[in-house]
Amino acid sequence: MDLLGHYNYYVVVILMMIGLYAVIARGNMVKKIMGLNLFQTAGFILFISAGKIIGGSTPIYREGVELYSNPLPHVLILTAIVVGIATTAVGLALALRIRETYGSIEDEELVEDDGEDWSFGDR
Amino acid sequence: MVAVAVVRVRDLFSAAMLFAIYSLLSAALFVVLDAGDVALTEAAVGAGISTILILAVLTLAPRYEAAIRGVNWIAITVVVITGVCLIWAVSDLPTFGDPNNPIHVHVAPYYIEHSYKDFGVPNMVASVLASWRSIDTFGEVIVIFTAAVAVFSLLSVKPTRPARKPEDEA
Amino acid sequence: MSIVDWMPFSVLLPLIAAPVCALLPGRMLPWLLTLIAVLASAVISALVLPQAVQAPLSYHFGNWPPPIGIEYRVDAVNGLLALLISMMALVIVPWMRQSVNQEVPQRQGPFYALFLLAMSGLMGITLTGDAFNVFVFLEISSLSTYALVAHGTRRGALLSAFRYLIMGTLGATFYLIGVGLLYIMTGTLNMADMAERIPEVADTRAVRAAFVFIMVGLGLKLALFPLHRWLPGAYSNAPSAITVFLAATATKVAVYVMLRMVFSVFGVEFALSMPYEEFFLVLGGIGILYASVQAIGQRTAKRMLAYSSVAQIGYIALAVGFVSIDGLTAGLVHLFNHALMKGALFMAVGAVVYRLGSNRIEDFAGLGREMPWTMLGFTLATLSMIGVPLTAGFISKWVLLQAAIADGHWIVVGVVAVGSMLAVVYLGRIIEAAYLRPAPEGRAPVREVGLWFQLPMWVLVLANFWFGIDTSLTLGTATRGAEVLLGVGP
Amino acid sequence: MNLGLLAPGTLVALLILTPLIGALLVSLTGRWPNLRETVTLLTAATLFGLATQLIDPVVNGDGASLVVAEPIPGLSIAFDVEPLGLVFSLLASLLWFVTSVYAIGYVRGIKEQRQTSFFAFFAIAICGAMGVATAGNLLTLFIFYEVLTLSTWPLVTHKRTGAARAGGRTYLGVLMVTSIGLLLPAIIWTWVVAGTTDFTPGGILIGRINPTAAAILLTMFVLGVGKAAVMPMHRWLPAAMVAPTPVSALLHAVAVVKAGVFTITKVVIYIFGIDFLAAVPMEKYLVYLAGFTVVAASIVALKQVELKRMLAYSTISQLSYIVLAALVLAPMAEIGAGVHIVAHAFGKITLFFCAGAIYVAAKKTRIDQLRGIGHRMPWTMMAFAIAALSMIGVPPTAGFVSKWYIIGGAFQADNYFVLAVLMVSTGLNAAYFLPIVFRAFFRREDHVPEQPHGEAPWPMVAALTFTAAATILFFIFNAPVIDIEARMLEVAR
Amino acid sequence: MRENGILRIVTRLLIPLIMLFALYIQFHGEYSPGGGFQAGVMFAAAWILFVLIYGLEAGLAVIPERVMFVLSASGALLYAAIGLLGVVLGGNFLDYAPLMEDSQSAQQAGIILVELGVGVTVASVVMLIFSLFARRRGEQGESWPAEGDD
Repeated sequence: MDLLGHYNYYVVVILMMIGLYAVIARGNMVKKIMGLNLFQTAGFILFISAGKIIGGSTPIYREGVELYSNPLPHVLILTAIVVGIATTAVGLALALRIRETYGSIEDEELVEDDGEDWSFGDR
Repeated sequence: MVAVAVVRVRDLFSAAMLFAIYSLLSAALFVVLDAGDVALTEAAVGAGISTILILAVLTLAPRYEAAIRGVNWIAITVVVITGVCLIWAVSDLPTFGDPNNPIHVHVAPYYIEHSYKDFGVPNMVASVLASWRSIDTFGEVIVIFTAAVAVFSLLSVKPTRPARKPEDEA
Repeated sequence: MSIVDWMPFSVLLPLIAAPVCALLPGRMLPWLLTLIAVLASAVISALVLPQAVQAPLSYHFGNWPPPIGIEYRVDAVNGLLALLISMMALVIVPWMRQSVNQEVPQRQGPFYALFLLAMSGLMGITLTGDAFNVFVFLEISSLSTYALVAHGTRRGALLSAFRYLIMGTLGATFYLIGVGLLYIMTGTLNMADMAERIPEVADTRAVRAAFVFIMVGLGLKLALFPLHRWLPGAYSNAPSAITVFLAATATKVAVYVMLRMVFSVFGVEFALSMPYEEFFLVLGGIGILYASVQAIGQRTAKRMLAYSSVAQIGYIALAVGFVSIDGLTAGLVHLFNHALMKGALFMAVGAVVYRLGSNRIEDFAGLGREMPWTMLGFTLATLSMIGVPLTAGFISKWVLLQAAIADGHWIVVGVVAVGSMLAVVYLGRIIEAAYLRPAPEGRAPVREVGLWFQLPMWVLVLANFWFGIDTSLTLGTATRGAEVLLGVGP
Repeated sequence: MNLGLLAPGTLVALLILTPLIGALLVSLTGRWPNLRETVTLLTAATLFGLATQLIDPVVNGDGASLVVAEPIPGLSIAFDVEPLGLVFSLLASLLWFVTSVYAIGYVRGIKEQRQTSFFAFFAIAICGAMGVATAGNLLTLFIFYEVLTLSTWPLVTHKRTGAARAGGRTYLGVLMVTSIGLLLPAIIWTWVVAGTTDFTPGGILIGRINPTAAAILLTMFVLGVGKAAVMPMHRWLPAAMVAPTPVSALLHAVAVVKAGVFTITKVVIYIFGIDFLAAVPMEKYLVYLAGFTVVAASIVALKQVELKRMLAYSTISQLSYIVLAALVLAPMAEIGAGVHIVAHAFGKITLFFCAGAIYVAAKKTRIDQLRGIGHRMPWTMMAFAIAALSMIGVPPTAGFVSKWYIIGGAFQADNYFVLAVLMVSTGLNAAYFLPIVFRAFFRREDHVPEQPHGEAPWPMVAALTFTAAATILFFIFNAPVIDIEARMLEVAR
Repeated sequence: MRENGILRIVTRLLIPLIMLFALYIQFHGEYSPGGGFQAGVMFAAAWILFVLIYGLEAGLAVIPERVMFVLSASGALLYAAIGLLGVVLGGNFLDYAPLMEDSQSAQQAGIILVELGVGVTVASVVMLIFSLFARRRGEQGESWPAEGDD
């Protein structure tokens, strides 16, 4: 397989790794949420790039155009993005409340607070 | 790459800004990939809404995140494993953009063909979204609504509410 | 309209009721609406199951045949699960009223709306035959669940909810990526269609990776051993009613999706070509032992039961680890039975929390005298957990051991036995405290809780014994389901 | 004496249900002690009556069977009374009546707490024993085996002191661990291998399982039936001695422990089958284990200072007699096992009765306190002496009969190890029983108690006199039991 | 910066335009990129911009939260209603064919209505969430920070 034929898949992988790292390693909740978004977006790119056809065009019917890119991934990703923003909103709301009740949004700092033996390191 | 910066920067505001930029970039990428709708959405959502929300939170939270002590090896390992697994996997995904990939030959052609013919709807995305896979979209609407109810029930209580009871455990 | 036309409404009715419910004022109306919606859903599921056992029912949304459109597809497996979910909801809704009044004093409209959303989300995951649709409904139920957990009266609830959110979203995204890879390889999202197309690409690394990703993602959702970190906090900090519901249904659904994916989509041969069996046997076994030991160490009843739930998931993992009719039957039966017993246990604890405002184990002292009925129910449910004969738990254990012995997995037999003994230990602590220790002096006399608490709990307790004696429904359907999953029989 | 009023199946059902109904009534009538006691006695009497009704149908061979439910496809909750079970149920029901009489005196004598729950759980335990006795397959047997375990836990922990809780933990711990960890897998294994768990004469495993596996399975059974208290699974029995004496007397000298050995005997005869088992190599090791238990427990008993604990260890060793006899695999020995179940029951319950009587009357629990007590409590100590003789196996007592048959069996199988064990243990029994009797009668008490006491309340004395008498009578009139046992054997062949 | 005249003028011009554009992609969704969701976000964005300039009170004066909440629910309900209409008219859930005799126009009608539902819900939800967050800040008595807009 030629590398060129897959370059954007590799982009996806790298983004994914970055996002995942942010989620796991970063203590700051907002940072975690951002990482989560990176991670998801990477996934979206995976879908979309799979839907692309070289020489194809946006899947909107026009006279004379024969080759369209695949609309289905676009639909899925639209939905996925919506889900993503919904999750982000809820997560941020939670972070806000935590900030108010605990006075901090650094996850590690809160470990002892709720009396749970909770090492949040691993997935 | 912007993403790296987003993770590295400890000033959360600049992180948020970078995040917005990142979203715009990916939106651009989507355009390149013929995904107009997705690009529009990503731009509006990623660069717009979520950034604004993040900022809204940051106005209440400390601007700088705490310093990360050392390197989180668990994270590294997990991430590396995932990454390797993916690289290993994608290396035999169908070639990018090849019209004969399975996804282009199985279900999608039906959509492409019938969208205009049966519906008179040129935007195949719209017709797939709203007719063929409309229950997905219904679910999507419900998700959004769920988020609204969730945030509402979370944030409509007074900011500094004392716990109804002192900590039960511990 | 035939039953097929009604089938999707076991999902849609609660789903549509939710927005209305969110707008309703006061306390009575939202609860009433919830009750009605859940009741309808339960009735439909009950009517669907018998037919689904005969032959799979399929409902095409928008009248588009799959794989163009999305279909709901019900057979013995998810029919049973749907019945379980809706029935549990039906039992819990009457129970939750008072404890919710106490723990969520205002804005109950949104609360019940979220409950409905969570419930219908789970139902949707169960019934749908489309891999992506699973993701959507997964998110519906997850989002609402996070919010519900955050309703807990203790501030730890917020933290647990957030961690649950991170974990859950990671899991969902992993699943999404897995499905994405599958879609790229097969070009379809419909499960049945995928199943047909996977064999020709089965030996590509992409499909294997997809398998791994889906496994990990769902493993996060169902709190399989190393990925269980979110569960104890979420269960112990959530409002009692929500704990009952989650413990009874949420993880079960994840297990179901996993089964569906592994057997119906990837297919047995593929699963066996992956280290599927070892994966489950090892993780399940370790999970049982680890979680049970953890449970012994806990200081509060809810956390203890939460860890015991992790252990029980271990049992289910073990069961589905044997790729055999017996094994899968055991898994499905235990899905069902465990919901019954855990529901009852958490209800009893919830009642105690309602009265004492605490669930520390030492606070159970003397309750055997002061809350006789609650504690009696707790004790009986405990018997079922331990697997005493004539209870549902015994049936699960019997089938599981039978499968293990038939396959000659003696280590598994040992693990299961040890697990049950540990269960005796940790559950025994509460029983002993309740019956053999005097109430701490200075504590105001505790009143027994009312019928709203008693009836639902006793329904579950008695169900434990009913399904321990007459197993035609559970064992019968489960066996049929196992056959469906393994693709044998009609 | 058979009135033939009821069909055998109905009888069996009633056999199980009567104690339950009894328990219900007891808990209902708890407020009025006299009424409650009357209920208990009536129930016990009825139960014994029912059991006697079963003698004819069983002995005539047309057994009494009954199928209730089928929780697992092909595996039902079924009852089927066969001779051995008949003997056991007769024994248990009769002694329940006696014990109830005794218990009434006891609980009132020392003003026991929570008498109602005491009698109620007592009845449930008896229900468990009845179920074990009449079970038609392993599943049913296991069910009631567990019922017995769980229903006796509240009785063991009845005092609710720290010691009681600790004892309760050991009790439940050992019994649960063995039953769930070994017995249940063993049963399921049998089910997987044989496709059935019904007790069938001649066994169900022949040709279905290779000798080595069979040996392992048998080991799982023998150790898994913790109630049989074969070492190292014996810890629960001494621990259970924190219970009130009537409980120790009936349950831990008769119902529970006999349920254990009864189970083993049934497994040997009806699951493996004597002939098949004779072919199993490792079965010898279990004989050695049992023999070791006999001797070791006796030695430990020597060291005990608490009377009840001594009795407990004596019980352990006596139980292993039965296991031993069952595993000798000779016809006479099997009869011996059955007879010893009865003989030891009468003897040991008498001993416990005496211990309880002494405790109630003199508040004494240690052996070294018993000097000269025979002068104050002649009846009690006479009974004690008789029972002790029976334990040792001296004619004219029941113990002699059973020992006779076991020895005969040992000769049949010319198993000299067993003979040796019997000899040694007889000596040991004498060594720890006789001194007590001797001290009680031929020494004067070292110090006069502040308030001189006489015998215990009359119901207790009556009870222990009755059982002591029975011990002697059984020496003379043991024919019916022997016949039933023999009947069992010819069926089993 | 509330007093920044230029900004006020610009936005005053901008906001109607954005809303117009939102409506355009809402109802032109099936011909060009866009649809209910994007339109909703646009619309909300316009409102948010309005709030950024004129303050939350003014924004809530235009659309109170209660209304947003009701709207968000009713959007979802509209969607469901279309679906149920299909059932009532003898089809399956979300089956548009029975809506009109001509299948093509039926599909178009269905799609448009459904997209409308999506748009309403999304717009109101985004606004609601934003105002909830913003109000939070108000309740905590902190002032709108200069970095707030982008």
